[in-house]
Amino acid sequence: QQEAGSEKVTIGALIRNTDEQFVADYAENLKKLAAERGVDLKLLDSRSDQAMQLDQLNVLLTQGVKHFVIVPNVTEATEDMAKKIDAVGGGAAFSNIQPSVEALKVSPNFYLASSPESVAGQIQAQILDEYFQAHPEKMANGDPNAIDAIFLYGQLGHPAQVFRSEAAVKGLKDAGYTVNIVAEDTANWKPDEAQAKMDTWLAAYSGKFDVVIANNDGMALGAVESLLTNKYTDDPSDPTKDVDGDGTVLRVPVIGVDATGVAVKSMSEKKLFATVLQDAVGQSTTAFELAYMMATEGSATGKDAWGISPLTEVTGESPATDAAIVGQCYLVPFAAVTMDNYKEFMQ
Amino acid sequence: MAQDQNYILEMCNITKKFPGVLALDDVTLRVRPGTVHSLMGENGAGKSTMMKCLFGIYQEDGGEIFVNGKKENFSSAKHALETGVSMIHQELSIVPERSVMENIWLGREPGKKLGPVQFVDHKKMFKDTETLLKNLEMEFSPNDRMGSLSISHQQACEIAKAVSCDASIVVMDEPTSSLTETEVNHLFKIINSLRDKGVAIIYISHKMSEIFQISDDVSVMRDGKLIATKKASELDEDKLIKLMVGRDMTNRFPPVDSIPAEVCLSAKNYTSDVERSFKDISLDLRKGEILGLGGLVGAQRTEFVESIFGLRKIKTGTLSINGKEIRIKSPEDAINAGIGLITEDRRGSGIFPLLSIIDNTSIPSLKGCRKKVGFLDHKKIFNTATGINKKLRTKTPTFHTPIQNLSGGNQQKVIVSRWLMTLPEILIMDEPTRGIDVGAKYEIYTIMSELVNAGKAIIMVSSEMPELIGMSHRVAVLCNGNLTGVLEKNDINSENIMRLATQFE
Amino acid sequence: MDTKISAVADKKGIVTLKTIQHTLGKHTNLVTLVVLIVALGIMTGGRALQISSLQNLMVAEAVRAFAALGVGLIIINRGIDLSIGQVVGLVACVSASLAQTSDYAGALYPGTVFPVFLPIIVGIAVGTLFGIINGLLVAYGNLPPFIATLGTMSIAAGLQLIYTRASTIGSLKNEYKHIAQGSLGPLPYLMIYVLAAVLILWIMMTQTRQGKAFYAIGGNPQAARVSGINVKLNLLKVYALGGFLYGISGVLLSSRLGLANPLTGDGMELDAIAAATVGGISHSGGIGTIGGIFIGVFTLGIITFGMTYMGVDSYYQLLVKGMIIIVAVYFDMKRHAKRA
Amino acid sequence: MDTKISAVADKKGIVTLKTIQHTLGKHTNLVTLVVLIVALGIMTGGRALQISSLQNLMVAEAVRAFAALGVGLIIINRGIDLSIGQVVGLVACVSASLAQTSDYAGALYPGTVFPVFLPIIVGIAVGTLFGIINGLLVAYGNLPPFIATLGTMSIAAGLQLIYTRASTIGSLKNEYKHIAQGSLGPLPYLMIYVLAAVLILWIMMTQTRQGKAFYAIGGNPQAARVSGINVKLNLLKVYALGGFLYGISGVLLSSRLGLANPLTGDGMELDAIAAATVGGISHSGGIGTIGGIFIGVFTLGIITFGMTYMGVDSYYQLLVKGMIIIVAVYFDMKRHAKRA
Ligand SMILES: Nc1ncnc2c1ncn2[C@@H]1O[C@H](COP(=O)(O)OP(=O)(O)OP(=O)(O)O)[C@@H](O)[C@H]1O
Ligand SMILES: Nc1ncnc2c1ncn2[C@@H]1O[C@H](COP(=O)(O)OP(=O)(O)OP(=O)(O)O)[C@@H](O)[C@H]1O
Ligand SMILES: [Mg+2]
Ligand SMILES: [Mg+2]
Repeated sequence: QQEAGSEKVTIGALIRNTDEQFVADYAENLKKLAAERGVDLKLLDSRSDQAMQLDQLNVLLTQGVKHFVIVPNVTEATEDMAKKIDAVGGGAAFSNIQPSVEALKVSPNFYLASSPESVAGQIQAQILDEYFQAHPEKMANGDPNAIDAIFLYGQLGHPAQVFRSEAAVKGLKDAGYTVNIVAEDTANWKPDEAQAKMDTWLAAYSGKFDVVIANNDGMALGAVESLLTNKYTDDPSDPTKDVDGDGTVLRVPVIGVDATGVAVKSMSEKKLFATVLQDAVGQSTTAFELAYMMATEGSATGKDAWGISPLTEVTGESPATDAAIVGQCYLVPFAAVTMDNYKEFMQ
Repeated sequence: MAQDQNYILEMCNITKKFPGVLALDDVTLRVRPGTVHSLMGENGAGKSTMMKCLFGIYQEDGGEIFVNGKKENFSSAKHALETGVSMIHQELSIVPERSVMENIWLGREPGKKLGPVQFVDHKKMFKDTETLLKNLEMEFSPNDRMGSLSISHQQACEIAKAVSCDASIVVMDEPTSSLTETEVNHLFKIINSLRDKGVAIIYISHKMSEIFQISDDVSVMRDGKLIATKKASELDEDKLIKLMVGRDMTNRFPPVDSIPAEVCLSAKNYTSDVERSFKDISLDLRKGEILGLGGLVGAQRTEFVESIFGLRKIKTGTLSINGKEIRIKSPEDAINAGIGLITEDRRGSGIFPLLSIIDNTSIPSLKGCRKKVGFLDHKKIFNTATGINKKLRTKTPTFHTPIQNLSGGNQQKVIVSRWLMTLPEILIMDEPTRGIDVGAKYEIYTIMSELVNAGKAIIMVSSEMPELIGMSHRVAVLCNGNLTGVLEKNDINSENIMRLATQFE
Repeated sequence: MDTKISAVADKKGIVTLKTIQHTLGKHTNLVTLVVLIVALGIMTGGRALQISSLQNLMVAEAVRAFAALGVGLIIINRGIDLSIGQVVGLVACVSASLAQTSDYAGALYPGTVFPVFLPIIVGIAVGTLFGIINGLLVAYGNLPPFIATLGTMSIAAGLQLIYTRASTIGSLKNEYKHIAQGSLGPLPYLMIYVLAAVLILWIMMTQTRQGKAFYAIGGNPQAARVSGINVKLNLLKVYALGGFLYGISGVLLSSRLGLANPLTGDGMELDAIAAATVGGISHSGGIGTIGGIFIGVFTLGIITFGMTYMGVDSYYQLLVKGMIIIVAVYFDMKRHAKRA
Repeated sequence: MDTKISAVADKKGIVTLKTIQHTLGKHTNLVTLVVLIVALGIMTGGRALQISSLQNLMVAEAVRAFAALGVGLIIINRGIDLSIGQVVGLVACVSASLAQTSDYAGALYPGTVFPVFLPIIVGIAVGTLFGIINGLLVAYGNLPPFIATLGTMSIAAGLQLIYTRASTIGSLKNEYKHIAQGSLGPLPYLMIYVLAAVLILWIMMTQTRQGKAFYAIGGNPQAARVSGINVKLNLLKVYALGGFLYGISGVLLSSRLGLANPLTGDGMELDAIAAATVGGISHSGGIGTIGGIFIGVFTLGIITFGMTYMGVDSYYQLLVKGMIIIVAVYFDMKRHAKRA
């Protein structure tokens, strides 16, 4: 039942888990936009539980909500959600975790407004490729084509963990490196676990790895702290000096994802080497505008959102691989945050 | 060994070891059908252990058990029950949250088939329980929650349960330890009718009078060995005691010749804050006096003394110690005021099962066992605690043994030691000799006598007439929460006590 | 005799008093639930209380209800089970992997056509197997249930990752999804399953020897043992039954979601235990009813539902939920207070 | 007298037997730890067993050790505490927010200069406050500890998110980080803190009335009450002490990491409880030593350390950890078996 007597536009937002930095920023921006446009935003957090997200969708549907912004928990769940929304004649824009091709095929009112997780991994690979091009001497085993990497994963099975990790390895391989994984383990997104793991790895693999790749900034910072306290720095007596001029005071670069304030601050101290900005503001604005257009104009098909136009031809990345729905895909660019540009991202 | 058809039960050469203890040493016990066979012995002699081996709770380390001439090797209580052995346990084994009838029929509820499924027939269960309780003249409903009954009624339920099993051998391990005289007489009626039906009853008790009232045969154990099996008619109390303790014991009560002096504790208008409990009780206790507190079960004696000790709340009433009015709101206050309390529920509120005898003895007294810096003086604790326990002849492998490994009576001795160690001015003892053998009883009485001789005072709640009569300077009697009278030394006798105990309104 | 007459009078008094107390006591949980529902109704101007809301609620809580019933029975037997969430998750993954459409290239067993009943049976079997392991550890290994199930929780989590290689198992067959997503007129299947389970377990607990044995073991294991009840075997049984119910829970979860991944089920143990406790299951054992567990599940359900409906900020949801659990159980405990 | 002589003889024999048993019994945990260390040594050809490894282990486990000590004491008093992880996390966030460099624009209180002791005091105060709330709920509210602390766990998690707005609090002052990162020669400060805590708590538990009171309450609360111990007050004390120790744990965690976020501390309760149990603290109360908890922490620590060192696949790590917990506690339980 549509709420009678209320002319207000209502948008439902189903958000994966606001414990995560990216998602929290995404949600904050949605609230801001809703306040600006006078939209009644019903924002719900599923705490990483897909069953709960489904329940929340059901509740909003019974409340008469038709248009949604969704950060799903899993790609595979998007088709079912799309079908439910389509059944009441509504539509949705998916962010961050890609919807499946089938989900977008449910109706033209379903959109991708995202930078897929895998792009974060790709950018990590690009940054590292540039780094090793410039500093071939930093390769631990002397082979300029083999990267000895340590990986810190997020919670295993979490989509961000899976896609970011796979893409980073693939990106390095595509750039022509052999990737030799010296050590890998989950730290469940947590800085303290990452620190403990790194401590142990330093005992086992000191001098045998040339990069630490983390699925998020939190773990990257935990690893940085471990390297600092274990004096794994260019100059063990002064951990603030970047002796070899590679952009980091640590003996190896550490790289994360998220570009949180703390991470950028760490970069300004030449501790963390680089990170990747998942544009939470960009993604949420795009998704919000798509949902808003659907609610106010009936459809968003073919229109620009946040200045981004829909794709016109297929790309190699799902779901924009199917010509039938390529016009429903809005790709929000990722940004590499490096020593050259980090100041732009300072809070 | 050829089995004699004259015996319904033969336990041959039973041996049972516990870590550090040889609880049963080659014990042989033979029981004839249709008899009451009493098992006597000091605390820790091995009586309960013997019966637990029979009932499948413990596995004997050596020996054989024959029931009706057939060799049996009970692996569990279930097995024993199925073979026709039932048992009333020394420690209450009830499920407080369930109803009386569910407790009684637990594990063998009457069933009715409904298709392939066996359901519990609640109607039949209720009827059967009602009949059973009526036959035993017990006045509570099958639907009452077990935990809401008094300890004595709970024990009565256990008796009903054992009887209802239609067993050919019924073991009763101190079934009367919390029953009053009327209820005991009742139990004896039941036992007699069972005996007439050919059931063999193995009866364990520390109460001499009962033994001679009911037994056909008597076996005596000491230190894990069987000393003798005799016909009850061949024995008298003195002979029996000699067999049990290995020496003559002429007196059962030591002389209590202290002369009560000034009043040290005075309770005025004590009324419980619970509706149907004790009301308006005023009592004085003098230094050097043993004040007996008698009454039927349910008379609220326990509630009254626990209120004095600060365990229960009162609505009105004042308490003075040595003429000074004080308020006791917790046991801590009571202990600080020089009062000690031995509770009646040893397992529930007495022992710390896993802690050592030393800890169990010393816990309320630790304040006085500290060095200058405030740390505990372990040496002093050890010496004091072991000293008192040795005096009471607590039987234990070491004083570091967890108290749960001791026999029931020895646990009680540790609890008595605990309160003696606090050097109380006033000691309240709620059924102090429950489950204690004659020898140890005498020791406890001696200590009571010594205490009053030294000017301390004792309140003794007891359901044992001889004890009340033998030890008290005065006896106060409660009935239904009212103080119905205080008997002076010369008036103390069974008739007077019973008269006051049944003086309702 | 005087004694008897007064005893009878006493008892009568007790019966009435007890009965009232009992009735009121039993209702503490129901009262909480009703209060919450009324409060929600008032706060939303009645809008939240429609048939469709009730359906939503039932569907949302069904999966959790099975877990709560399982752990509720275990708590009645003085146990606890922390492995629930991971076992449910493992079952969901295993059953999902056997229910994938055979033409899906990303399937775990691509090209293989399994009959629809297979994932159900295998899933429930996996759950039961974990229940049996828990039972063996607790009953025969004498491990404290907290620790035994903490161990199996970790093991189930590991197996889940190994089996799925940390990926999501999706694209399940429609027939399989229908099991949990279908409905009989206005009645969702899930609701029917839950009601059936509640009925069967209620009969077991109140009308059979098995139920009496469980209550006795929870109330006083020694007493149960000397009454001829095989305590160890019964503990094994109740953990196995718990595992069986988690198995159903896991199958329904994957069927309802149409997918499963290693995060599925995470943390469900705490919700299930909280629900059982709010429903009046006592952690000291021997106390609680199947109906109570059912009420407990819906009490927590209505809290989540209400907060979702009203759009309460998720950070504050945690706060509110914690407080409501404490308050609900506090009132329920007041009647047990004297036993402390 | 015969009786006496035989009793004495008995006792002598018993003393030796008891002593050996006792010693062996006490050593179950230590034996487990030694076995694991030796196994690790063999498997890594001795490489894993260097001084630096030991330091790593100490440092890595120090934070957890405080939590395990806290919950160990609570378990000795027949309690449990699920709120640990979230309380530690909340403390870490609060203390971190008061220790940020004042020139950091992203700080929670940018531009404000707090003295270094402030985050320590406030952090520990927050921990203690939660301990007191837990204690009040358990002791005076008669809530089952599992549920009371489940509630406060949820509350602490909510507060953490509200306080930090789900973001990471970083850029902590060097003086503050020095508290946990510094070392005295080869001795990391963290190790000194832990050893000091172990010593103090050991003295408390074995040499003072307070310790005896805790053991007595764990052994039989009713009997403790009759013995003049204020059971409720002591329960409040032990939960408050637990909270105090979690407070220290949280402060050290943020100091060591140099940052804190809402994930910090998550799940630490299970690790801490597992460590205490592996160290011989019995869940039925009244049994366990401070030294045992210490050993338990390092037993689990060496498992994590060893598996990380050897690069065991993370999927299998969960499996192995679950199994080792079960096995370690199983052997420890064998000696308690007869009490079941
Ligand atoms: N579970 C046990 N572990 C170790 N020792 C035990 C155990 N049970 C009994 N004992 C020991 O076995 C001996 C016999 O104990 P038992 O309980 O059979 O004595 P009892 O004759 O029944 O005494 P009471 O009259 O006091 O009940 C005692 O020395 C006791 O300490
Ligand atoms: N309704 C009840 N619920 C729980 N326990 C009870 C109840 N009534 C009595 N008791 C317990 O049963 C025991 C016996 O108390 P009761 O008042 O029946 O007898 P008493 O004369 O005071 O004591 P005694 O057993 O020493 O003769 C006490 O420990 C009391 O706490
Ligand atoms: Mg005995
Ligand atoms: Mg957290």
